[in-house]
Parts: sequence; C-alpha cells; structure tokens
Amino acid sequence: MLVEETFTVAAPKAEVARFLLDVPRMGACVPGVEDLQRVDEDRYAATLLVRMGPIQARFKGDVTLDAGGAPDTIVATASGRDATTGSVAQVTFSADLVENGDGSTEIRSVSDVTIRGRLGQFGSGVVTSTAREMVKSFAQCAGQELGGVTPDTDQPSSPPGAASVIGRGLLSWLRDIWARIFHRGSRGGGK
Amino acid sequence: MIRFVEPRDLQEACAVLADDEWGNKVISGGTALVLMMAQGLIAPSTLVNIGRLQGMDGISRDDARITIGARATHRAIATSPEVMQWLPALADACGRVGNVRVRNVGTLGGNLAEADYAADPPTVLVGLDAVCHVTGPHGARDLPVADLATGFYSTSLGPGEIITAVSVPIGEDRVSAYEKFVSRSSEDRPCVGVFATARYDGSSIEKLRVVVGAAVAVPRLCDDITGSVAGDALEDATIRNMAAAISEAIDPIEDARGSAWYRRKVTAVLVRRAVERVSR
Amino acid sequence: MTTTVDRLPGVLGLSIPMPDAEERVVGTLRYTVDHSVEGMVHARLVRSPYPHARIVDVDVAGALAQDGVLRVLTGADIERAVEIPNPYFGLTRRDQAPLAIGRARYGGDPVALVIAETPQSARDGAEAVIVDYDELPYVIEPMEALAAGAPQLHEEWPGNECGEWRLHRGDVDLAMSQATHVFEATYTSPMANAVPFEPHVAIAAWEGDFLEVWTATQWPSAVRGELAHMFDTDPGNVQVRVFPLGGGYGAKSQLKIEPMVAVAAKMVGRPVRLELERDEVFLTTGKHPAVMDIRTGVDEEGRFVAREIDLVYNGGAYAVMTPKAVAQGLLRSIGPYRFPNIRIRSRGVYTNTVPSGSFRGAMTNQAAFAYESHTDEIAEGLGIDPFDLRERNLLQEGDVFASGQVMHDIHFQELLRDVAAVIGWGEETAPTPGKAVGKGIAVMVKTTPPGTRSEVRVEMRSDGDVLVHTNSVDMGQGVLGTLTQLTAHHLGVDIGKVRVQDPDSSTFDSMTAGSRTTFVADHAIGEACESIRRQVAELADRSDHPSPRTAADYEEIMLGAGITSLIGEGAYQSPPSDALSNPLDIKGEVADHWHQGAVAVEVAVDVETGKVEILRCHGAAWAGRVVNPVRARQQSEGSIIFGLGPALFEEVIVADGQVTNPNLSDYMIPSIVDVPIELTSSSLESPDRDAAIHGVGEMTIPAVAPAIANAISRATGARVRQMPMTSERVLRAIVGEPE
Amino acid sequence: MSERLTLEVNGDEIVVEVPADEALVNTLRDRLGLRSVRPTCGLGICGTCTVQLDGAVASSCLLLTVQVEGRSIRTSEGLTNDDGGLSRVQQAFVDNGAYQCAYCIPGMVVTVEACLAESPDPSLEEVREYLAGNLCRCGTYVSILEAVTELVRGDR
Repeated sequence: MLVEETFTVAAPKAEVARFLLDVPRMGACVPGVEDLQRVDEDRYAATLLVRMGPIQARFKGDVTLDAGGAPDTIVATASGRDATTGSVAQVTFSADLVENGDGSTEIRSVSDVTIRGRLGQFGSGVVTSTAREMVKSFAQCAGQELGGVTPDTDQPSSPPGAASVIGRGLLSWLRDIWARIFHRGSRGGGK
Repeated sequence: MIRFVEPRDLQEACAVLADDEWGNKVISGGTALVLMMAQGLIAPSTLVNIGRLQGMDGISRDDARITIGARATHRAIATSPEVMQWLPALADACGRVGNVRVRNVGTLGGNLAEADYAADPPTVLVGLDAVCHVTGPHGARDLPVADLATGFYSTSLGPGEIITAVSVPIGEDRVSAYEKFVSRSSEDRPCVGVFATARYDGSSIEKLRVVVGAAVAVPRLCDDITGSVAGDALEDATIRNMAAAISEAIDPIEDARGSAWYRRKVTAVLVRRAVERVSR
Repeated sequence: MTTTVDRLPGVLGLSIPMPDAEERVVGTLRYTVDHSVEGMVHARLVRSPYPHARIVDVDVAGALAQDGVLRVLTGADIERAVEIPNPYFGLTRRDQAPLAIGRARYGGDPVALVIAETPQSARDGAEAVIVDYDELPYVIEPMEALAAGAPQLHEEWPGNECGEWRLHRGDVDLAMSQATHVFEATYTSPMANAVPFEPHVAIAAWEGDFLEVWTATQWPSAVRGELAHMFDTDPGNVQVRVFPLGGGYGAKSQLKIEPMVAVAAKMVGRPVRLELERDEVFLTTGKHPAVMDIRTGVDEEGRFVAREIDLVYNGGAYAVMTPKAVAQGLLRSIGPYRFPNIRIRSRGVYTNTVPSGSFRGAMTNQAAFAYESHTDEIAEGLGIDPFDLRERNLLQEGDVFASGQVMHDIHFQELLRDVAAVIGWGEETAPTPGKAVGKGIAVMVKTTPPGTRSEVRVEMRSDGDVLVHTNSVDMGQGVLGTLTQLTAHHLGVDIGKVRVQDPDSSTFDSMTAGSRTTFVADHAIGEACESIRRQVAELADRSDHPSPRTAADYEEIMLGAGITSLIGEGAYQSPPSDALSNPLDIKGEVADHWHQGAVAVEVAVDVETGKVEILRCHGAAWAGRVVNPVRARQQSEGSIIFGLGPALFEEVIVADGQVTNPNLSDYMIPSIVDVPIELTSSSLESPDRDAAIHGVGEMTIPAVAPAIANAISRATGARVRQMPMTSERVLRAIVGEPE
Repeated sequence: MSERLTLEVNGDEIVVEVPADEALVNTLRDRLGLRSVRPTCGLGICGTCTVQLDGAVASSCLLLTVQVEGRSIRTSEGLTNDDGGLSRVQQAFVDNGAYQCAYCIPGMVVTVEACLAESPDPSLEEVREYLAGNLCRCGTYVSILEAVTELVRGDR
C-alpha cells in the first residue's frame, strides 16, 4: 500500500537532503527504531519495533540508502522479519525535495509498505493506519530537527460549523486534526 | 512460559499490569485476548485475571444514570430489564454483538478496551455521553467513552489502568436508535453502525445527536453537523442534507466489508434511517 | 419438498439413516483429525511470504536448537535425498514438490517442514527457521501472465501455459454476421475456498518399504499412485486409509499434504502427522478464478444461432488438475442450449497464486454464472420472457451437443418447469416497502468426468453378513449408506446385514468427486452382486438345491457346500472416448451421462445499500431414481446453501501477492440466517425403474449465482457480472458507479 | 509453568494440569478425549467447539482452561442419558437426518439444548438467531430447523 505524506520544513533543500542521508540522525526520527548499525557504505542493520494496538512486532532487517538522486530525490529501502508472527515487512521510502523559495523545503514522500505473513492478514486498515501514523510521526520529528514545520495555510483553522457544512461538505475530522498540527494533506490507500 | 495471576483486588491487578505495559495483559471474558494469543499475534508473559474479582459485573440504576460493571457480559446488558427500559438502543446494540456465545462471555469492558473499530456498543455509548470509570496505579478517574479510543485497537488508558464500570446518563426525555448494517453474512461485524438520539422538550427536538461507528477508526460524534438541527418536525430535506454532510465528514475505512465510497453511501442511508426513527 | 414419481419397492427410495448416524450426532465419530499412531511425531510448515522468490538459503540452526525439534526439511534436502527418487508429483504435470525446490512460486508455498516431538515444538521450530529469499517479479492476473515478458512460473511450460482446449462446430462467423442480434458480455468470478471444517490432515508411517498413509482425502487411489511413483515403488506397497471426512467439497481432491508427510516419515524414520491451520487451508487450494467472454448470435424468434466463448482460468502456481480441468471447463461453459454454430477457447494459466483445484460444482459454477446471466441479458434485450427464451433453446432428448454427441436422458425442460412452478414464475410479487423484489431462474448442465473407473469387491459370508470394499470416501453425502442400500437392493438381502468398509486401497476408485459415485457404484455393485448370485446358483445346481431366492437361501447353500465366503467383483469404467485426443479440436462423446439441474430464487434488494436478501429458493436436480430421499434433498439444498456464499460474499482476496483474508472472520460463509426459510428442492425421477441413478451432489450449486443475478436484475434493472455480488457491487450497478 | 485445577466436566470433577495459555478446546480434546469439541475457525465464529459453561453456550477456543476453574462444562458427549442413550435433542437430530459430514453437529446439539433450556417454546426466528453462530458448511440448516421444530412441537 502507498502512504503519501507531503510536509514542509523550515530548512533549505541541501540541509534537508543531508539530514535524510544521515541515516543515524534520520533513523532517530523513525518511531521504533532500535540497534541501528552500519554494515557497509549504504547499508545499515536495524530492528524496528512496530505496535499495532495490542500487537507488537519486532522486524529485524536492513536499510539501504540510494543517494543517487540527491538532493532532489532520496530513496531508502528497508526490509525485515518478525519471528513471532512470521511476518515480513518491506518499505520503500522515497522523498522528492522541492525548495519553496522562502528558505523552506517541501518534502513529498511516498512510502510503499508491504507486510506479508500473519500481520498482513490482520487487516489492511490497521496496517495502513499504523504506517500512516509512523510517517506522520517521522515528519513531525524531522520538522523539529530541521527548524520547525511551516504552518499550514491551506487548511481552515477550525472545523467549520454545522451550518456551513450542509451543502458544501467537510474534510474529515482526522485530517483536520493532523492538518492543523503539521502538514498540508495526506493520502493513504490500497495498492 | 506464561504466568496466570489471580489478583486479590483491583489495586493488585493494576500494580501487576503496570509492571510491564506490553508483556502483562488483563483478562476478563478473554474473547479478544485469547483470540489474538491463539492467532499468534500477541504473546503476553503474564495474564492478570479480573474474572473473579467481586462487584464488577453488576448493573445498577439511580435517578441520573445506569452503571454497568465492566465485567457485565453483552448478554447481561442486552437482557437487563433496566437497560431495556432506559437504554433500549444500548440493549439492542449489545444484543447484536457477534453471536450468542460471544455475547455470553464477552464483556463490555473488554469490548471498549479492545477498541476494535468494527464494534457496536462504543458507537451507542459515545452518543449517550457514557463515562468509563477507570482505576489505575495512581488512583481512579473518569474517562468519557468518547475519549477512550484513539485509533485502531488503541486507547487512552494509561499503563496499569483498568476500566471498572461504565455509567450512562438517563432521565432525560430522549429517543434513541441504533442502525447496524452488515455487508456480507448476517454473522459479519458491522460495516457501518449509526446511533441517533433526540432529546425532546415536549414535542420538539431540543438536541439531535448522531454517532457513526464501524466505518471509521473511532466512533465519530457528529455534533458539529447536527448541532444546529432542532425543532418540531424534521423536514425530509433537512435529514437528507444532514445525512449527506455526515457521510462527507467521516474518514471511512476500506476493508473487506466495503470501500470508502461504499461506506459513505451506507452511512448516509443509515443516518437518515436512524434519525427518522428518533423523530417523533 | 421432494417430488418422487413411482416409488420403487425395496430398499431404494427409503430414507434410511446413515449407519453411523448416532456417532455423527453425539460427536464420537472418528475423523482423520482424531487419529493417532504409536510413536508419531508432528510437523509444521514454513511458508513463503513472497509470491515469487528464489530460495537462497534456509537457516535451520535456530529451529534445531529448540527443544523437541528432530529435523528440518527443505526443498534442497528432498532434491538430494536418495530415498526420494522422484521428488515431483502431480496428476497432470509433475510440477510440484512436497517443499519448494529452488523457488517459491506463491505466497504460502511451503519451503520447509519442521518435525518435532510435539505440535508446540514444531510450531516453535517453524518460527525459528530463517529463510533468505531473493524476490522475483510476480504475476497474479492471468491475462498479464499470458503477456510477453511476464514472469515465468515453470521453465518447462513457457508462456505460463497451463492447458488450452478448443472446440468449434459450424460456421460461427457466418452465423454471427447473419444473426438478427448479437449480444456480448464478460463475466468474472474470483477464487473461493471450500472451507472444509476438518482441515487437511495426514499421517504417514513406513514399515520397511511399506508405506501406510491415513489422510483426509477424496482421492485415495490417486494418492496411492503418486506416492508410489515418488518413492519408485509398487502401488501395492502403499496403503491409503481414509476415515469419514469432516467436509470435502472438492478441497480434498488430488494430492495435498500427503507427499509432505510421506517424505518426512521416510526421512526421520518415525510416523509423522501434519494438520493444517485454518489459514493454511486457504493457502492450499481454491476454486479457479475465471473470466468468461461470451458472444451470442440470435435470430428474430430468439433462437440461438451462434456462440463464441473465450474462457481463461487462473490455475495458480502449480498445475494440479488445471490442464485437464480447463477441458471440462470448456464443455461446462456451453450450457444446456442448442448451438448449431459454436467456437470456444478455454485456457488455464499459471500465476503466482494459490494452486486452483476442485471445488463443488467444479468448472461449472464460473461458466453457469456467465451463460445463464447472459441468457437473461439476451431475453431482456429481445423483450422475451426469460422462461420462454430458455424453453425455446433448451436441449432435448436426441439433440446434438456442441461436441457432436447425441444426447440421451435429457430433462432440462422438466427441471425448468419444476422450478418455475414452485417459485411462481410470472406471478406478481407483493411489494416490500423500500425493497425491490424480483425472481430469477437458471438451468445448468455438467458433463461427467470421462475415463474414470470404480471397483468394488463384495464378500458374501455363510453367516449372512455381506462386506463391501470400495475406495469411495464418505464426506457427509452418506456414500457408505448409499452403497449399503444399493448392495442390499442388488443382492436382495436385509440392509442390516450389509457393511461397507472405510476406504483402505484394497479396491480402486478414481475419486469421490464430480457427483459420480452413486451412478458408477450402482453399476459396479450390480456387477459384483450379479457375480455372487451366479456363484451361489452354481453351488445350488451342484447340490441340487433349488435356486436361491432369499438371503437365507444363500446361507443354506453356502453352508451346504462347505463354503464360508464368496467374493464378487465388479467395476465400472466410463466408456472410452477419443473426444479429448486433440486439445485444439474437441469432438465426439464428451460425457457418459449429463448432470442436470435448475434453480429459481426470489430476492429483495435494498436499493439504497445494495443488500440482497434471498426470500425464497427452490432447486431441482435430475436424479433418475432416488436412493435415499432425505440425503438426495440434503445434497440439493446443501448445494444451494454452498452456492449462496460465493454468489453473495465469498471471495479469497489477494493483495500485494498474498491472500489477505484466510480466516472465517474476513472470509465469511453462510449462516442459518443467510438461508431463506423457504428453501426447497425436487429430485426428479424417471418412471422407468431401470433408469440410470444420477448423482445429485452438485446439480443445483452452479445455477444459484446466475439465478440470483437474474433476480437482482429483474428487481432493480441492474446487472452484476462479477461474483460475488456483494452489497457494494449491487449498489454500484444500481447507481452506475464502476469500481 | 503448569496450573493444577479442578473442573466439572460432564458432571464429573476432573483435575487437570495445564499451561496457562492452553485453550479449553485443547484441554477437552487432547487431555480429556472429548472429540466432539472441534476447533475449526479459532475465532469464535463457527461454533464447532461450542460447550455449555454453567449452562450458557461458549466457544471453548476463546476460553483459557485456567479461566474456567471450578466451573461446570458440558459437551455433546455429556448430554446423553445416564444409560448412554441419546438425549431427546440428539435423537431428534438422528430422526430428522440432521447431519451430513457432521463435524459441526455436536456443537449444534449443545447450542439447541441451551436454546430450549432457556426458552422451551421459541419462535422460528428465535431459533435461527440463536443458531446463527453455528455454521454448517454442508448446509444442513433445513434439517436442523426441522429437528428443532419437532422438539418444540413435542413440548406443546
């Protein structure tokens, strides 16, 4: 499934790219990362602790960085296996960096997440939601690391009243909350 | 090897639970917990059984509320004369959870704490302003059911906290209805569940409230949309517009029970049907 | 309701309970899942999470370190093992190994087997096996698998070809060009799972060169033959024992897990038991997903003048029966109608999905959904009543089938009239508030599998007991009871004297499938009993005893001759035919008899949600003669209920190359509340007391989905061409919102 | 770590020693040999592992044995009369041919017994609702309803 997240951070593109290519620093922003260790130039071993409600999975695996497109595009692929549930996770995270001209950079990220095995059967809704939450949490952390997230101007500052709702529709409650916190919009969906 | 602990009282249960938030799990009816253990999704190190603690399964009423012990089964709630008389929509929702075996064993506290989106009672309880009584290592507190679920299978309960009872306000002149829609077998969990309740002042609706559940990660209270709806008789167009607005406002889940498109469609229909049922 | 004509005297036509009825009801009946063998150890599979991957390495050290783990087998071990001369098995193509060798070809393909002292240690061991995979591109959709450059499943079968069959008759192009109207549509059905409640379970034990296997299978003779081939031994060295099955419905056809336990038992020198978990049953077999394009030319009177069919079946990762099954799929796609001009292509395709196999109503459900939906679409297009259009085109006695075969024992008209009468075709239905109500009908024909054989051995003892040995498997249809009744009937003895043994490989039977057993066993038992009658008559002649008339006479004559036991053997072999000798030109005798059935339903559709409620349903099957009315009826009605699931909501969902709903919460099957209270059936009989006895196990299921589709269309005007007809699909069809 | 506990199974006091995570269905099948109790879905959906727990039906796959210490459990084997004869519900199933492969039937029997004990004269709808959680893949539902209808009629 694809999880798309676009967010803006108050830092120039080169600095954002440096951050994303600095795996230990970037990894610290990924919720649940444990034991991140360099294996060779572009490859790291890591364990990712993922919590889906009461379920806890520990994916052991590795992360490979593709800096070939930097600073415009940065791609990281990760895969790991959780022994308890016999599940494997694969994530391809790609980020396009676009400079806004005001010194800030828009990060357009697309994460392709596949979970196979028993956790993959647990429910795509749960997996999508968990992946979305992780990317959002990462975005928030990255924003803080890089000097804060630009306030979002596209979103209404508070949910519209009922009177205005009828007839023109509403953005979702969740989207409202998240949008107000740190980002411009998000989309998750099945592949 | 897994440990099975029979605490003497609630305080001991909370203390054991708080020791290891992820490894120690509370067990009451066991329906959800044993299922996840059997499926290999969780492997707790300790089970804290509150199934034998006294005084957590009663249903009582005073002038202002009905209080339901967390260990009351769905069956007990569905067939309780008090609940049937004062909170018929809750009795209805609990009577339609799973099958007769699940209703016999599964408890209200367990249902709420699991925070499965495809559930019936939370939708009704959120709409009725129900409050969870929670006990934890640092004492007791009240937590509105509306603030309990925070996402898929996730709640705002802290480490070591246990739901001990749920209180539901009564006494107002209100009419409520729960509409459940299953998209596949009759035995399916809800694809969409809609609760509507109207508070009356004489023959006039003073306040209308709608909650959408099962189509969304956590029950969606639609006061932002229904807040302005009041009056003697609701116009058909008003109800339809409101139903359409609610179906637009939710962020529907996609799963084997239906796509987001479909859940919006069904939500609009169910909101209309539920509201029509509560309009005198 | 059971309609019977001219009830035959004797034991045929009586609802005699199954011999083990009480054990079944109390729960003491022994299934394979309840069996254990002295010294037995337990196995658990490790399955590939990837739909297509090279197996680079299997690290078994962690598993072996677990308490109680005896051995971890991999595909590489099997390939190397001298004990297993032929590691590949398969009844049409030997393309499958007990554990994947070199490559995993679908998400769920077994790659390692952990053998341990207890089920729990086998499970712990399986969790500790670490497989290093090199992922390969994969393909799930058959049309993509057929395209150039698609990932290839098997080197030996380029292009992912898994069977292609054609049939043509007359001049389709000319007839289409001259037709008054041409109708065209595409119908699809996904994978479904039979969900037998008892899972696949097997135990294998070796004693020297002798292999004994207890397994929940419908095809013991096939299991025996293939295992003998794998170990390069005589089939006489392999004994396959079968207890009554806790459900089969096709899912326990062919070979499934038997090769795994046989290999494991050989390698560890202990009896090995393997029982699949529920999710593994979903990863083992399923109904063939199918896409069927139909074009039909019709003249001004509504007669079908030409038809063209293109059928693609998804065979999954291994052939199993697909290369042959798609030939049956072709024949079963024609339907019960006359077509002077017809052209059909039917293909099977390898893909990286669960291997498709038999499923109740095999290769007919998919096709009947298509052709009977299409019949109604044509009727609607022409403004003709669907009943009248069917009557005008249905095959009749003496008609020529599309293959050129002259058809006999044909009863489609009677079946159509029966279901139409019961449902009240043409009568207005009382409107239900908020619901659209409509009726639908469908008729189906299923060819019987050609080239099958059944043997029976009947032993008559001087104490009057009669023992029947067959290799027919009881899977709830009550075949042992049916064979008991048939034996008592043919031998003229008391039913209480007859005992039918559980299958033990002592006789050959192609399979318990395709609703063939009653038909063929009747012939075989008749022959065996005739042989005993003859032998007794000869004994009587020799001793000047009057000709035997009753069972008591048998005993007396045998005792008089000093003989304690007489053996009569009988066999039924379906007549040879070269109709399938040229895959690209099927011609001639394609069935030795025809399964015929019809269904009518009445539905109520909630037009706002698309939810379909079945108000009433009636099915009719041509039985010829009914052996046991209660069980005949349960076959027809059970078959309807079985058909409701895939018609309305059952679908194995594949996402990212893996099955995402392999459990009964995400894959739901019909409950008692999903079944209409008014569910009835007819088993139509012939007045001729020598009429062929037809099997009735699958005569209604294929017609269920199209009858529902037609009823939905008549209720709402919306046509759903995709199974299952979920609430969402129906609503999308009503509001015109494509997926 | 095993727990030693006492259960009442089909009227007999039984002491078992089980690990804390053992489901009741496994204790009944594997330790006590009560093979009428069968795991099929493992999710409490199908009903083939139905038992009566203090008279109320429950899925034995969703109960840990340690949870039911001291409680009374009844399976289909325990419903037969003292002389081993079939209970009237079991007999009605036999008489109406209400079984095919029969894997689900003992669970059905246990459920019907509980249903009729709670309400001796249920409506057809009530019976269907009560049995909605007991699935039969062979599709024996019509015969099962006929068996229950006969029992209810016999009571009137």
